[in-house]
Amino acid sequence: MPEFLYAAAALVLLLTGLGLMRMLWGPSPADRLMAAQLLGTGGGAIALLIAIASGTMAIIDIALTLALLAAFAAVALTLGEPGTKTRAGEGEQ
Amino acid sequence: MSVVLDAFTVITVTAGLVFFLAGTVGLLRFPDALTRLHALTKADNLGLGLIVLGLLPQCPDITSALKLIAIWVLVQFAGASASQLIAQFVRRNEPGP
Amino acid sequence: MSLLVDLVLVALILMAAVWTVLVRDRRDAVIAFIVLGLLLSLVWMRLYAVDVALTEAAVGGGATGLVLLRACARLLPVEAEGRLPGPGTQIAAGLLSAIAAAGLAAVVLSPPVPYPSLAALAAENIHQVGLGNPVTAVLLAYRSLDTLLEKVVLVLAVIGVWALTPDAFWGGAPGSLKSKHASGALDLLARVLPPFGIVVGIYLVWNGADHPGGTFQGGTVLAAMWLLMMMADLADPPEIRLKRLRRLVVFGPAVFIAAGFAGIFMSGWFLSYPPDYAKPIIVAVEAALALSIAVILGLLVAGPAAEPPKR
Amino acid sequence: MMPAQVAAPDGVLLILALMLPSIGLLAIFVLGHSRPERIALPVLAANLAVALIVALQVGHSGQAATYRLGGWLPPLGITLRADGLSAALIAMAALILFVVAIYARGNFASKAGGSESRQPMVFWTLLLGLSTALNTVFLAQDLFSLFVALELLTFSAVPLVCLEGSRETLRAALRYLLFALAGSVLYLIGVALLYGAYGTLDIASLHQVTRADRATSIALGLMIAGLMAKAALFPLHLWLPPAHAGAPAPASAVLSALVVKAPFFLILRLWFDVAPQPQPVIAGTMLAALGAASILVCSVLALRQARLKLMVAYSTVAQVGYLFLVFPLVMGSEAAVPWASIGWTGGVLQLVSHAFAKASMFLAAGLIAEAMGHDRIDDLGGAAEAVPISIAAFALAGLSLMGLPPAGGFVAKVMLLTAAVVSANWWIAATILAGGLLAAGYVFRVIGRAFADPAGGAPPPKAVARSRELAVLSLAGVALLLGFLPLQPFAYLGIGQGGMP
Repeated sequence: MPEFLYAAAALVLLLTGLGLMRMLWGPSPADRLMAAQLLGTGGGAIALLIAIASGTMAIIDIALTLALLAAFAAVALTLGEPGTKTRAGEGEQ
Repeated sequence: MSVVLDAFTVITVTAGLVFFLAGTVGLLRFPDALTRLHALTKADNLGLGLIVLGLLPQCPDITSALKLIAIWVLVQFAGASASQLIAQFVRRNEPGP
Repeated sequence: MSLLVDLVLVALILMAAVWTVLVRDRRDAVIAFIVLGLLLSLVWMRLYAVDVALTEAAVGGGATGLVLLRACARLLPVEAEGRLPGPGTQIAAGLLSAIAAAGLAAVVLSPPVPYPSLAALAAENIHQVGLGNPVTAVLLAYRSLDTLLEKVVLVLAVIGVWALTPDAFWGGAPGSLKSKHASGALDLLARVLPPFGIVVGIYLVWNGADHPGGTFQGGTVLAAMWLLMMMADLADPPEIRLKRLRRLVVFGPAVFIAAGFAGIFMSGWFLSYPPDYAKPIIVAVEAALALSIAVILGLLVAGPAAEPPKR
Repeated sequence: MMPAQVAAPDGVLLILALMLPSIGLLAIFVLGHSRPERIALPVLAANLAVALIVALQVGHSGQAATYRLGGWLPPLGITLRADGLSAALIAMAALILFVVAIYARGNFASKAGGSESRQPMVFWTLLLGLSTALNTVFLAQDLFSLFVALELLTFSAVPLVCLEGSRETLRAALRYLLFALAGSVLYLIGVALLYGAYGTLDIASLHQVTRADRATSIALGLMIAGLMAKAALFPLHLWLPPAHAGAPAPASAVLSALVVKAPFFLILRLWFDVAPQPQPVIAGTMLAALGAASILVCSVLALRQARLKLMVAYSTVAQVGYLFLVFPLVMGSEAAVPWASIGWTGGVLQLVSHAFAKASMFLAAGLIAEAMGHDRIDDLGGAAEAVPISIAAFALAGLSLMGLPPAGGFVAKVMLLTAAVVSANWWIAATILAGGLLAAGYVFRVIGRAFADPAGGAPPPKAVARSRELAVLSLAGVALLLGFLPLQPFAYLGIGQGGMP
């Protein structure tokens, strides 16, 4: 069974890694972010698969942390949006 | 019994992999950002969901099983919110169809 | 089979790293950097350095992306001027990286056999501090002075960021983190996620005594929740003059120092713990540190004050 | 491995040297709402007392003071240790910080009953941060603890550069931050490689086991390269002049006098205590060659500066260059151990006397600028009448930089020169002499202008507090007093060297 789970983890990594082509292609930041989002979900799945395959239950906590923060990049994207409150030269007098 | 559970794991995890494949293909092949978002959420919901389901019988204790379920719930919620946010972002930043 | 995981991981990391450096747009570089952090977290996991993987997942996923994207937002006008680093800077940076990489490669490719390590010694002595996680024993017992001084560094970092405040705004609140565009999804997320996040944060701190996890991971998750609430406009960035806020920043380091001096009286040495009470003292110090780390990281992301204090 | 029952009382003082300033800065952060200097000054005074007692105890016992944190023995635990050199340097740092603090009351004193303001709060907390950092650099015996010490140093020093908040100082601070962080990364990589090779980071343990192999050379090479960037050795000095010239005078004084010395001290430790013996001649020669380039290039640049503070900043790069001449001199000497050689003692004395002289010089430059309203060297006419004590202090400190008797810099440079001649390193001897001439050039240029008649139409100079002028003079006085030390290796600096416990 561990061999199968490792193989599954490798496949998920391969697939979500292929999705990173979208990070390279874009064209918009939203597209690039979706690739990151997919990899985040995939990363959680990989962590779970490896946790069970290797019997290291502590790895589940990594997936838990990834899941908890999964939406953060998407939220943070709105920070970088032109039109949000920005102050050029802030911190200078 | 364990053979049945193992078979269940193999089948559901494999099904999960298929949805990850679908998500990736969709992300790469679909024509515009909003449809690509659709593909992404499929992987989030079903890909991870099926893998979690498949792993449940393999959990050594009830705590880790509960954690697995909690992770899936969290990813559902985060994924849904993130898709909303990304969709709104796309709406604002791209000229409508 | 696990070799396949590693190979794919290495290929992806190289790709993400090169892309982070090459891509012209700052925001795209940050997204690539977030991806790189995710991948690194998986690498640490593959090396069974679960504590480090947790830190990378929490910091890379929760804090670094936020800091960098916020910086991008402020830098956009400069980018419009089209001022990019000159060829001299680029060559110098490339040369520096190449030298460091070549040095690393030369060493890694000629390993000593066997690898010497203190891991066995750390595990041997762990019963004296009543912990189960050797990483926590290193951080809070054997090398506790480093950890203590690192917390002083964090306080200095807060002061350094605040030092960028214009004089007239001193004491005021940092610029708002909230998005200009109202979003029901964000609002919902920021109402539902923090209760879970706080539980997970506390769990990571508590669990850290015996299992992977600990103050920094837990503190970072807590900070992420606070920041989420600030971005959804459910919480305002606090005015930097507030005494309550400053007490929270100092609380962890102060408890740590107090525990250090208590050690002199209880068992003879600064930062030593009497064996019977070692674990409760360490967990208490960790809890205090996690709280301070959460506040400090939140403040570091929020940045210098951007408006005068309200009277 | 159990904690020993009794802690040596001298060792506890080492803890206080780290914790007093840390507690002080946390206290200002929480409490110092209106008058941060009221916390900082007593803390720095106590820190000075602690440092002096440690220095006296080390001298009295003739042995290094040691403290094992938490009672853990290395390599698992961390040790603090004050040998003769460390004790002398923490005393030096504490004294300079204290005098600078007295002076800085004139810049950053807050008004009674007023609310907290930015510059005083930031300055006083970071000054205490620097005190923590320097004491840790001089006392820690563990390569990773020293990394943390370097981080303390960076995070305290960089914001001081842009305390004024102008566009140029922000740019200078950012450049400084980039160099410092690049240096930290290289240092940290080296630390990781050494741990990978030897399984310990304790300097005393490493001292016994390091081998002359590829991994060790690369690790030490990366670490020393990183530290060179932090110490502003040519050609990595580009960040220093704008940073040190842009900071407020008291900040410049501690940055130039103390902060750049910390990475040099660490190079010294790596070279003599960690590197396998004997050290490669080519590496020592390379360090000295870069030092010589620092001296020559930056002395010439100092001569050409129009602004006083920039001139003093370029002079710092040149004077730090002298420190790096030590490496081939010690190898070529006949003494069996480096700390018993004239070259080593000359290097340490150069470090200490430059610290006092440069602190005095920057503070004097600050007062001159305050009195005249500018720091353009060509328009300094009348300064000698307006701030005579500051000009005198500047001249006295200048003697030390030139290497003229009776200043401390004289003894230091004569010792280095002697060592260079004895070891037949003629190019080093020539550099020392040329550097002295160039220093004379830039110092006399300022003194000469200061005694000129004031330019017509210049605004009348403003008065500065006498106590601040005296603080400046006292530092120059210490630099001068060091010149009365005998021309021989000092036994004190050798305490605790070699047979490390």
